[in-house]
Amino acid sequence: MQKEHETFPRRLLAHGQVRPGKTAFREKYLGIWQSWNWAQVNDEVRALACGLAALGFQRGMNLAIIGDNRPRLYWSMLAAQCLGGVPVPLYQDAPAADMAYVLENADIQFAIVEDQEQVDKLLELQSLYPHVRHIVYDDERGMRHYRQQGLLSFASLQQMGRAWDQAHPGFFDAQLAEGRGNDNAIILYTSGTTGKPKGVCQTHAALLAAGDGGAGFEQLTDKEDILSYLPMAWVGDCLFSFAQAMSAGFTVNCPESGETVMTDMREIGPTYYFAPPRVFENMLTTVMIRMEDASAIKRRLFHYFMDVARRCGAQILDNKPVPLADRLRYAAGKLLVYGPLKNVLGMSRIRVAYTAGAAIGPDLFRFYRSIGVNLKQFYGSTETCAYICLQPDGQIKFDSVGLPAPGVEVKLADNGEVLVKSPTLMDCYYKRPDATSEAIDAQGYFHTGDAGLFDVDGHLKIIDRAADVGRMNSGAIFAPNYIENKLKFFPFIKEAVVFGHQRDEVCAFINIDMEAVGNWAERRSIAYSGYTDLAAHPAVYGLVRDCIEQVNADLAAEPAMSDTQIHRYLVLHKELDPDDDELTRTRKVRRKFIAEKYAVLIAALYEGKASQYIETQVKFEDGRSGVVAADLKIEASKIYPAVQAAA
Amino acid sequence: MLYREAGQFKTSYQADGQIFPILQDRIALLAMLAVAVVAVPLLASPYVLSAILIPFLIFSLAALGLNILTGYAGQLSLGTAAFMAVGAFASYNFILRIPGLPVLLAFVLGGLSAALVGIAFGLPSLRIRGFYLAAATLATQFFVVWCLTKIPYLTNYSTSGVITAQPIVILGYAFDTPDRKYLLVLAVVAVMALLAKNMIRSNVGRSWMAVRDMDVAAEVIGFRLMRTKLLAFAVSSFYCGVAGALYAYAYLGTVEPEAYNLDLSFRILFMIIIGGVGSVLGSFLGAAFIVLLPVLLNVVAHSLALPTSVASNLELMVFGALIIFFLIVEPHGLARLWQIGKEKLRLWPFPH
Amino acid sequence: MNFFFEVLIGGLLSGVMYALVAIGFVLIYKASGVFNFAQGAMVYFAALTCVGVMDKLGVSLWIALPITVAVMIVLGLAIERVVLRPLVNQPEITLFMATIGLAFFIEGLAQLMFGAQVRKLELPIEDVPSQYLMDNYNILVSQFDIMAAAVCGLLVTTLALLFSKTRVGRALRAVADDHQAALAVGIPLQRIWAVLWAVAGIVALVAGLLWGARNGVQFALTFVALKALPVLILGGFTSMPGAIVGGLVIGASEKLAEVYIGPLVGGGIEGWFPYVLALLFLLVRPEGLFGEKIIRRI
Amino acid sequence: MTEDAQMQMNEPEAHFGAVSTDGRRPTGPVILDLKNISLSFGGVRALTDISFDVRQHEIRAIIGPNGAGKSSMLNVINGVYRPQQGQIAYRGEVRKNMDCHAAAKSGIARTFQNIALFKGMTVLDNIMTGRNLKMKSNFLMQALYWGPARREEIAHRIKAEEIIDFLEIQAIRKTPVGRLPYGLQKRVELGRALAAEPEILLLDEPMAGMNVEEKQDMCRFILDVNDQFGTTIVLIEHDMGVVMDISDRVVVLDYGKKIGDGTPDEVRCNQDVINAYLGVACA
Repeated sequence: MQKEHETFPRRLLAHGQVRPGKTAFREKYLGIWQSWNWAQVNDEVRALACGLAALGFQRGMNLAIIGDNRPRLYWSMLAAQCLGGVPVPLYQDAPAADMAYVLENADIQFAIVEDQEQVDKLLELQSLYPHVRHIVYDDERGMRHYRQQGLLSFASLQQMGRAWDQAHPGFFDAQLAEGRGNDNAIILYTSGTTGKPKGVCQTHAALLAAGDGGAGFEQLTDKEDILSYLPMAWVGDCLFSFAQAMSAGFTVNCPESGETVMTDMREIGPTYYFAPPRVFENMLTTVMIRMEDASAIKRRLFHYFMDVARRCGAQILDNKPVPLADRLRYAAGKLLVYGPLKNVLGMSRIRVAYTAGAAIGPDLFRFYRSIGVNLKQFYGSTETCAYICLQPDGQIKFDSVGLPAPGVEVKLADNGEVLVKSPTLMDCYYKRPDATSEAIDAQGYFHTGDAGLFDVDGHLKIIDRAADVGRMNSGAIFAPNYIENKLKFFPFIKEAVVFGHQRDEVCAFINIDMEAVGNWAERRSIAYSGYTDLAAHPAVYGLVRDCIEQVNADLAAEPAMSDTQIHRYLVLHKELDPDDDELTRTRKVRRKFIAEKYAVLIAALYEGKASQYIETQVKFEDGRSGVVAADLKIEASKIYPAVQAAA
Repeated sequence: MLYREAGQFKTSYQADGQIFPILQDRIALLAMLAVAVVAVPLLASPYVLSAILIPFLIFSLAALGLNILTGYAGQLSLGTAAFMAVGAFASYNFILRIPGLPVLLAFVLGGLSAALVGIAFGLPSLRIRGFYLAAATLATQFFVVWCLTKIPYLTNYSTSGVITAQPIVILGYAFDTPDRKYLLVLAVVAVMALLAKNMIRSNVGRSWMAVRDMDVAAEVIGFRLMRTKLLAFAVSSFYCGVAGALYAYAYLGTVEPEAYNLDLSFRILFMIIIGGVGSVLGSFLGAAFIVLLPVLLNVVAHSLALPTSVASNLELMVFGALIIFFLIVEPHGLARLWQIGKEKLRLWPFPH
Repeated sequence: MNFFFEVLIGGLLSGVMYALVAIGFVLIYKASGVFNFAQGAMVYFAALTCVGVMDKLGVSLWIALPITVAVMIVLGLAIERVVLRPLVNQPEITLFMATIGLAFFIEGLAQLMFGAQVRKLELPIEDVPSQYLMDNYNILVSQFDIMAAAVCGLLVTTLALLFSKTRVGRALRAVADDHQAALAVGIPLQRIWAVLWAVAGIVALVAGLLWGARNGVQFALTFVALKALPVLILGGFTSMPGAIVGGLVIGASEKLAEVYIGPLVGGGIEGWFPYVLALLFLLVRPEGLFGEKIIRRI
Repeated sequence: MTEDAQMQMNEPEAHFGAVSTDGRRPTGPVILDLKNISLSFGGVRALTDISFDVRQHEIRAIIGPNGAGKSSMLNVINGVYRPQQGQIAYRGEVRKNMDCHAAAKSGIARTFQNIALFKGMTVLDNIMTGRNLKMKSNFLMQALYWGPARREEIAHRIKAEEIIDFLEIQAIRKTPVGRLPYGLQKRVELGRALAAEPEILLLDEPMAGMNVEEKQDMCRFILDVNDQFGTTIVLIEHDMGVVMDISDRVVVLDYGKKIGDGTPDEVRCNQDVINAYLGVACA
């Protein structure tokens, strides 16, 4: 088939012909893994597309998709594409108000949503944005009394579609044949740390290039199993659970509910896995906490073999030479510790695991690799279909994101910004030519906004957001994310915000990790009544001080960074929260917003005060709001002399 | 530790509801069965077969029967041996009086007879519970043995009251050597254990456990107490009856009613306490334990050159002490220990 | 007719002995909710110890007796400490099964110490018909049985006084009524139990001596406990008067049945007749003669 | 919703009508009618001459101080106790000699004040027991676990799974109920009662001992059950806020006598009820 005619619907058709009986989707529902093979998926999508057509969905329209990862929602994406429409997945946990902008911006008239909760949100917005004409819901629970026109269950939509298909033979195939590679395949809204979200339009050709590129790079086959649990609106899920799955024809598994992801992961035992560093970190934290309760013998066994793994695990994974004695020890460890551990985590069958989206701590990264999980990093952005750099097998470094992916050209701008030219590059920002031309220059290079550098092996190393990189008054480069990430690599620290641009010193806000520190406190029988109380505890301050001083020591060892050691810090009285707009939905720090909101604290830090009183409005989960107040202690930490680079 | 469960997902309720949902367990069971069917008859000596393995299997079956009643349906019984006796003597009489009756069918009829007796003596369970019921089952014990001694017809007018079990011939094939008898018993026990497990994972089993755990609630949600309890008595007695028949035919050969005395009832009760109340596996573990313990104690007594009277008294004491020990330390018996061990292996290296 | 009365009186008197064993059960059940299946084993243990001490040390009954009392007290205390205390708050059935284990242990222990052979126990009173009754009423009744009844009566009176007049006794009754409440007002439950087991041991000794003197001290004494079961069913597990009345009823009916029905069915029915009687009774009145009616709440 | 939005809602461009906030089914005819019920235990009067009715699809609350006879009332309705006097008409027919099995069969299910789950069984098995009346295959077929018996088991498993899904307890389906926290046990018990697909559901203090969040969840489930399946609900509850929020009509008992009956508002302002139970006059 000609390349320019390649679309996702055509891929679907091809899978239906090449591997009709092979399982395409699984969903744990009613206690078992309900399965659909490619032939069935073809049938379901066809009915769905025809149903949408019957409702009046036409080429060029956008279809909002809101909900947890469900096979039916993935099919909805395909169904929209079959008709030449564009699916627009939204973050399902966003409140109605946050959805409003996207619905408006993408001219949404049709939406397919998971359940009553999402329907309610859309209906709430109905009066403001009346152009949403049809809402299709998958789960019929609680929907009995909704008498509104335009509400339709998924099942009846498909039924309608089957009738329409019969009445209009050839319609579906004709629509499918009209599809072109340079049609838009999807619009993904970037959360963006500043300003309104922008809709990134990816064409079939680009998204398929990313899918095929990744699948080819890892030689993915239709035998892979992947667990889809990340928000469908995120490019990561789009790439792994949609583009690559459609490219290689492997099985997408949807968990039963948010609470059961870990057990479902253990049941499925995916062979191919993708998670942001946060997930890997949580997993490791749970491992460590659970091991604390183990008997002394088991703990010693665990630590002994973890030492062995640290020494030689990664090398064995990379097929590098390792002494026979270590190999034997590792084999024993595999039987006694690594194997069972991977089994309990559901990672036994993993062939390749990827992480991206944020920096991953070296210890964390090494841990997984050393127990034999082939964890790798890649680098990408929504605008490039998350496809810029990949770490090839055997060339893994924890502080780089790998080599430019096949077909991708990467270069650095003068200010260190990473520029990319690639077939996977977006078409445009939806209805934002201004932003598009700002992001893609005349030569066709996309400005990623990240500052990076190449190391001697040609691997790209990302240090910070280009926009966030500032300068100290001394003239030294100040890369806040770089420092914050170093802090966040400690299990006790959940979030950190550092300040230093146009200042003489670097100061920091710290958020402790409630689970890890809470556990730590319990073991020391430190009583506390909640986050605020625990955060203010002197022992916790001591814990944080140790972490900060280690980071300072680290920074001192890097010539370019030694000026940015943390001088003073405080532990915040509340957890930074997306509901309070302090973090983005993807849990990135909204630096400016925080700086304004907590201006008094920053002032106190730089004025050298010993403590500062603050009151903050917070929003609770149930929508009510309240006030958290505390007298925050400010401490200074040790500063290390800069170490001269040895070579 | 040895479990690798990741990737063993279930795509049908049939797969999800199977007796051994974990692949490694299924493999282990098949391996064990293979050893039991192929290797054991080839390698084990006639002594091991007839003095250890055959009684082990038969006691397992009886313990399973008692476990259905006591462990699953929660009705304490001290009359297990009586139901075994009914099974044995009924089978004897059926074979004796109906020429050409297949032996296996006779065992089934023996079991059914025991089931009838079980229903009769289970009737009081509708009105009474706990110790009172235990006392009622004691009455069964005394009454049945008394009947068998006092009614000469049942022992075919044998002057000594002892009967000699007829040879087991199935489809012209004589089960006359220890290894053949062993295989026959193994087959019967395996099939019946499977049936028991099936009942337990179905509505019958749930009805038993419901009555055991909270009889008022069981009644309110629609279980009929009478039917449920009597069915438990019937099924349990059937199992004991078949075990009793095997005890006579495949193990003892010649039997007197006194072989099925209160002591035997207690021994089987001990098996389920030590093995695990409310566990099919426990019935087997308990039987193995109680069969092997005297053998072990004998070896010890022998090596210490203790007189037999001392050894037998020590055995009593050890039995008694073990019962108390298990009730205190692990009321759910060896089966729970096994389960905990398995759970540990599944979660290894985590403690929980 | 005289024969009938002889049988009846003989039955009633052996019923007294059943009652004696049953009292041991009731004592323990009432206070701790434990159905002590080992009571029979304790009877055997007590009798065998007494005879054994006489044999091995060559002392008279009057010296062996206090020694045996001491042994029974120690045994009672040990049982409370080793078996009951760890099983506190367990279901009744579990405790019951534990006492079955206990029975095995005690039997083994007794035989290990003193051997299993049948021994004669000579009490200062002979098992011969009472001359007085023979002469005056022309009824054959053993004077031994009469003495047994007297001892039994004495024991019951003593126990009754003990429970009504002493502090321990009052505490005991409080415990029997409500464990939690007794604990709440500061009654040391464990000490009470220990005392009870010791008392039950002494009751067992009395029963053991009487039964042993009549039938010889042998393993069969343990079956006396099985005889006491129907007595308890009839009389209720918690009632001392019930145990006595139940014992008399069972004793009398058992003997009468053996004499009048037994020959018709080949004899030996005393093994199960009391049970059937008790069960029939149970079907009519599940809580026994004197037991408290249990109202089950949901 | 803002005032602004409310105004716009009436504009013709809106394709959807107003969101119905009270989407409850309308209550139907009287389904259960109790007349002059008196019950005593060996001379102690538990209920004296109580009459009230329950309408189809309604949520009927029974309130009153401790020992008022509320649980006895439920026990009378589902046949655990037989009243000495009075008659009960269920679906228009006067019941005679109804025992609890017959009550279960006629579509009355209940939960208990002190959780009466089967502690040794898993959540799934507990819910499966709720379906026992609908199972037809005999125990021999079940022993063989073959053919119809297995198909039946699987068919009921699906029903049980639907309830698990409905009550959002997927994560604990294979956990023995004895290990669950109190609030979840209450939820499982509701599940077991629901599994019988009852016409009338009797709930004996479904929210006792729960925290605010658990109570909210339980309220939502009760309303959903009432709404989704049209189940008539009779519940005993001490939390007045909950009772007033979710019930259609309320019966008030005190010392075994009925002292009030009516809508929550009526009951709240009934002087007898205030004196005996509420203690606070209505606003």
